[in-house]
Amino acid sequence: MSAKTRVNAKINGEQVEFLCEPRQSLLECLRDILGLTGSKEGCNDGNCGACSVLLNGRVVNSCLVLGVEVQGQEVITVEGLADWRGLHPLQQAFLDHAALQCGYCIPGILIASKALLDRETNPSEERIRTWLAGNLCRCTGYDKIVRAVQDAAARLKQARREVNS
Amino acid sequence: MSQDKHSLAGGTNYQVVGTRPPRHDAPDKLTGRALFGPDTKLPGMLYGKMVRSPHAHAHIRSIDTRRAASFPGVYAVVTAQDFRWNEDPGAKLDESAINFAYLQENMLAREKVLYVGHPVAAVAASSNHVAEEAAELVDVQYDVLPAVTDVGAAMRPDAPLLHEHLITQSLSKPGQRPSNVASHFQHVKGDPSQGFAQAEVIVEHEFTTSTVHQGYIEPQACTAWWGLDGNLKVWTTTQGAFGMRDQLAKLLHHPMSSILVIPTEVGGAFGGKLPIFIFLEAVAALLSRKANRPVKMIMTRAEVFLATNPTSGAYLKAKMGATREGRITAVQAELYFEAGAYPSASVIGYFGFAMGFMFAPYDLPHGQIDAYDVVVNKPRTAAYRAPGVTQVNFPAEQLIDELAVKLGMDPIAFRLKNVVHQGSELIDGTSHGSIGAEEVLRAAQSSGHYGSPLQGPHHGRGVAQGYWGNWGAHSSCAISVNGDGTVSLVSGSIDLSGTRTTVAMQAAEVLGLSLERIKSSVGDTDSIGYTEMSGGSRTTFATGIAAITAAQDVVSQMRGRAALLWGVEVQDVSFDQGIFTTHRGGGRQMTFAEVAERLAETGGPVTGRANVDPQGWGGAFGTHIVDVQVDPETGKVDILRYSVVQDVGKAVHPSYVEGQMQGGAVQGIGWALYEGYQYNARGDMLNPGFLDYKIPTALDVPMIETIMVEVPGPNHPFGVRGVGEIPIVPPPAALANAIYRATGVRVTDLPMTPVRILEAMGVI
Amino acid sequence: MRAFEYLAPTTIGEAVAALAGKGDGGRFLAGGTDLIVQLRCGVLDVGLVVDVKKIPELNVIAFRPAEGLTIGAAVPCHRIAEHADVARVYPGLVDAVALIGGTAIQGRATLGGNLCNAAPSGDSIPAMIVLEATCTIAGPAGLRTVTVERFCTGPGKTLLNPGELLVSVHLPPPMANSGACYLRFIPRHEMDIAVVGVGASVVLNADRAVIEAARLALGAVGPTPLYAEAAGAALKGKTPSEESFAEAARLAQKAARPITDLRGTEAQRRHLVGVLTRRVLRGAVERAKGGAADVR
Amino acid sequence: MAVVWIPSMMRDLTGGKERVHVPGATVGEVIDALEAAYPGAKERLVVQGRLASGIMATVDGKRALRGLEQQVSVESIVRFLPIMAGG
Repeated sequence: MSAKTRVNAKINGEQVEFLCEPRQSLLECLRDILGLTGSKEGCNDGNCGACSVLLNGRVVNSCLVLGVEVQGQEVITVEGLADWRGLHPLQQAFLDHAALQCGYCIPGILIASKALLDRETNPSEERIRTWLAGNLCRCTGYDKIVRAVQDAAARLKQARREVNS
Repeated sequence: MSQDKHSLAGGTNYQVVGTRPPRHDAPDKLTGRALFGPDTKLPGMLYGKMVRSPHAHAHIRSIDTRRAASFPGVYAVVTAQDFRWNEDPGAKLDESAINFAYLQENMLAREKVLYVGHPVAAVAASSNHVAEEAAELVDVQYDVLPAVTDVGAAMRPDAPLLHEHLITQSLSKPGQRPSNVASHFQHVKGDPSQGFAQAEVIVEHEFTTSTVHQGYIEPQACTAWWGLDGNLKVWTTTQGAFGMRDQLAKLLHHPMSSILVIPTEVGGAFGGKLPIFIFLEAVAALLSRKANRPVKMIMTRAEVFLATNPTSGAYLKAKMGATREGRITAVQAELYFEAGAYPSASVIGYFGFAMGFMFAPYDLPHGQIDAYDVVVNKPRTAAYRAPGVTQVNFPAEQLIDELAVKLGMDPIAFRLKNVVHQGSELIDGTSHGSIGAEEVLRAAQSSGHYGSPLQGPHHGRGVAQGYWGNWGAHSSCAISVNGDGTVSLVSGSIDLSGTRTTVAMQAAEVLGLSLERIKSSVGDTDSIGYTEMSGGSRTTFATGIAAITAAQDVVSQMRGRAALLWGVEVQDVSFDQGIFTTHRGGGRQMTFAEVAERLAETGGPVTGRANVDPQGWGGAFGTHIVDVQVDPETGKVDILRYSVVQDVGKAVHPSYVEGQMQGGAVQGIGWALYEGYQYNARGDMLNPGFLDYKIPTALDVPMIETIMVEVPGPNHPFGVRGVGEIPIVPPPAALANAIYRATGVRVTDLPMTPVRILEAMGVI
Repeated sequence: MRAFEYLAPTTIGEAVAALAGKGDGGRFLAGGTDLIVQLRCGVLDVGLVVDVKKIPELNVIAFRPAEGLTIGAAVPCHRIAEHADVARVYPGLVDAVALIGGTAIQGRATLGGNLCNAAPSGDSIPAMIVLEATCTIAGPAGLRTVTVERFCTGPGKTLLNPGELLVSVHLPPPMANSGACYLRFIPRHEMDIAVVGVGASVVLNADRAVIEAARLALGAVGPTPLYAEAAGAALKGKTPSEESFAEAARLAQKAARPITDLRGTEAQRRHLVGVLTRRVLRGAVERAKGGAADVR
Repeated sequence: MAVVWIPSMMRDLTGGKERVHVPGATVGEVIDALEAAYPGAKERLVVQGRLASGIMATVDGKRALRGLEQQVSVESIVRFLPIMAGG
């Protein structure tokens, strides 16, 4: 075991501090040190997307980020989407559209979808499929996932309209 | 009891069945709270890691674990020596014939390693990284042997033998000479030579399919904790907690009652996590016992590919003849399945499925099928969604398409002319029960998709259909009534895709309760009766029957309580849609909740129970239609439109039935176009990762249209049929037929990659 | 994955000093999408990882019409692809950069990393070769500059000496009436490594009727990305047409040195070089004429 | 007497006959009767006192879960098929 490094980061809105080895990925730190097991390991080489998190608002594979690299950065995981008021509109849309089966890829897909809808209000089917191509789902055939993201985009738009009016 | 069944007899007038309520487990899975196999965390937990063979075929000369054992942070090292060996070859688990010696050898090799990735030892250490480093310190000396990785090579007379004493098992006169052919079975119906003599058109080809993996995103993972009291607890991601417990009991020579298997959420399985073959749990248990600590083992993705249980690649020969009028007169097929390192077909039963269902959609007077299970230096093969059938549907439905072309007939019309009905006799001598084959074909024929014109050059439309027999088997369910009128339902069925909900919906229908008032859980092996693994498309059918039966038990007991409260005879109390009614005393009513509130004063708690073994389930037909565009310069296939038409019996939760149809179709598309194990001459798998083992991404597929045809399944109160497996069967043939119509060439090898299409077209 | 030390210096000098004398024992880390995988699967085993993402010069992305484009070696792909000037002036680069991995990889992977990883299939490299990109390299002895086409020396090998750091890549300003395009062939529609990749740039004359200069570069058909000089040169003075493209494609096929591996066969690759060369030339000429290239 | 469908690979023993009528109250007894009429039949179907691994019997279309002890009536149809399990 090599020496551990102290890391300070903002995770799901909270300032946290943890100790990790440089070789531990952000995914390992989230899961094994911080107990945030919502982010999943599917391949550990950036090809499945199950570990997707937002790093400073940008979707990344947390298996390809070292824990020590997030010193001073901001991370959002699936655990940070819902709050006490209830599910995030994306989560609600996935629930309503039956867009999950086993659910293992879903945290990564929700995070990636959030990153998309944070920057684009009305993505086309092709755009959603391209954006999510790095998030493998073996159960659903993607149909209901794409529909749920489209519906969530509409819900978010509606919510923004209500806030603005 | 007749009153209790009222809500079932209505046929289509259901309150809950057929609706689309939210799933019980969805919020946890959407918020990251659901705990999957790799998510278990226990105090003092260690991490286990396998030491795996770098050779495809070798004798183990020696294993020296001393350096690994003394590495800082290492708590235990085990090898095959730590197993008590089972020599019993004939034990049966569930309905499979398990050879425990093979099972153990596959978990920790004893004398030989038979594939790259075959485990030879395991270590438990304080962290995953330390375990990985220590595993590299286990010194294994091998004498390397030549390897065979396909059936052709394995069946040559001079092929190296994986098992020096393996005699082909068959019903013919036993052979004497060992070979790599583990078994051979044959079905003959009628007189095939006469059938071919009657044929006016005969088509015949050879086909191959690649080894493919179920490709679940969650790797195999488990945590074992062997207490000093002898009680072993195992948290694991499995399709069958009871099967796992029973296997562990046998493998570890430990009483079943001292083993508790706690099933975690399962991140995809598709036949790859059946408890028939297990890979980690017994080893984690041995490590835990030795270290006196809980031990977690998680496979890497490479380990999942190299050393779990992909499904069989196959070499297939098939022939079909028909008259000019379009009647099929005879079929003949030879099926050579890769077993992997150990005999496999007899365990998973894919011989039976492949031979039985290959031509099951067609009424055939004559036919012969021979199937062979051939061991090769690859991981042991197992089930993948409709095991054995996708491979054989690929040739069968291409021959059908080719005959339709040669006869100048519409491909659906040709199929309708030969379609099976109830009572049609299959090639294995069994007969179809109530089936919706013709209904599905007619729905496909009249679909908007089939009626639409094709758009442009290099476009083609393909059709294929398939059959899967489904399953019944044992299930247990208990329903406890709570004081506020809610109920808690526990079943033993692992929930792979929403069955907690589809099972509870059936209980809700009987109890007249809305689904929100039912809490539905998956029990561990101490909390509910034996329940067969979730597989064979059985769960919503068989565990649904268990839930219905348990709910009927609840209603029956609650009627007694209502009778007591009213002071009437129990036969004077009826129950309908959640309301107890008696016509005595001027007519009175109580809701389910009102009776539930008064259980304490009428005799105490009420729990309904059921242990069932339903028989006579109905099989499932599906017809797929696909439009493709093939780039004539690159051979790349774009799927433009895809439709799945399927007999679903009764769709309990239509959204999740659609999900099964869509997900199965896309897995079939992956099998058809992208997926396959690749090997070099040494027997190394070249693509053990999602970069080069290519499963479809969101961008590779269009929306998958679904048409649910509801021909009620037999022997289920709501007419439920299994729906999960059949959707994977037709896609490879449907795509091959579409590619043929787009390019004029038939591709007979899976996957139908761009390079193979260009080669078939003669471009390269 | 063996244990290693991690440093995150903020100056080029510190970074270079950190790896000085370490030989193969240390590596620079930018996006990490190749390096972390290589460390994890044991292809690489180093005692020190030096994160260069905190060094300002490596995070620059600057376009000046007269000078061209400078991209720091640690700039992630998404910043390049989303940069308005880059998208407008260097669409041929964006074609390639946007193909490196899916969305999450785009968030981390860098142009510098793609180059230093020196995969024969690295998508950005043929695109940079045809755009005449140069590299600025820092070492113990100071800075030096080399062309991208010379940078890769073999699969995974570059002309970087141990301890040298790629600081940035520079692209000259495009000539008038020029256009570039990059295309690759993959079996799926995303997420794959190129079976073949081809980049092209063309310069047309003032009335956009004759090709004045052209460059072609090929990926995944040799031990490094290849600059197919003769194929480009053959277009000089020719009218952009299917005939001239076919001739260039033939020469590009001749320049290719493909092998058969798990991702493609030799014959398939040679064939695809021809197909893709014709397609990228169409795209590049379309862009040179000021049109939007539909290159799929 | 029960009707037994003879698997095609065993028809060398029955002179090509597909179906034979044999007495027996259980699958095991039926196999014993087959053995009496067609010596060599039993060793192909039964190994170490159990139906051979990979083989199942069906009686009247239903899997004989009790194996050799499964009851057979005088009107039963008995078949021997490759097992089917799971999926």
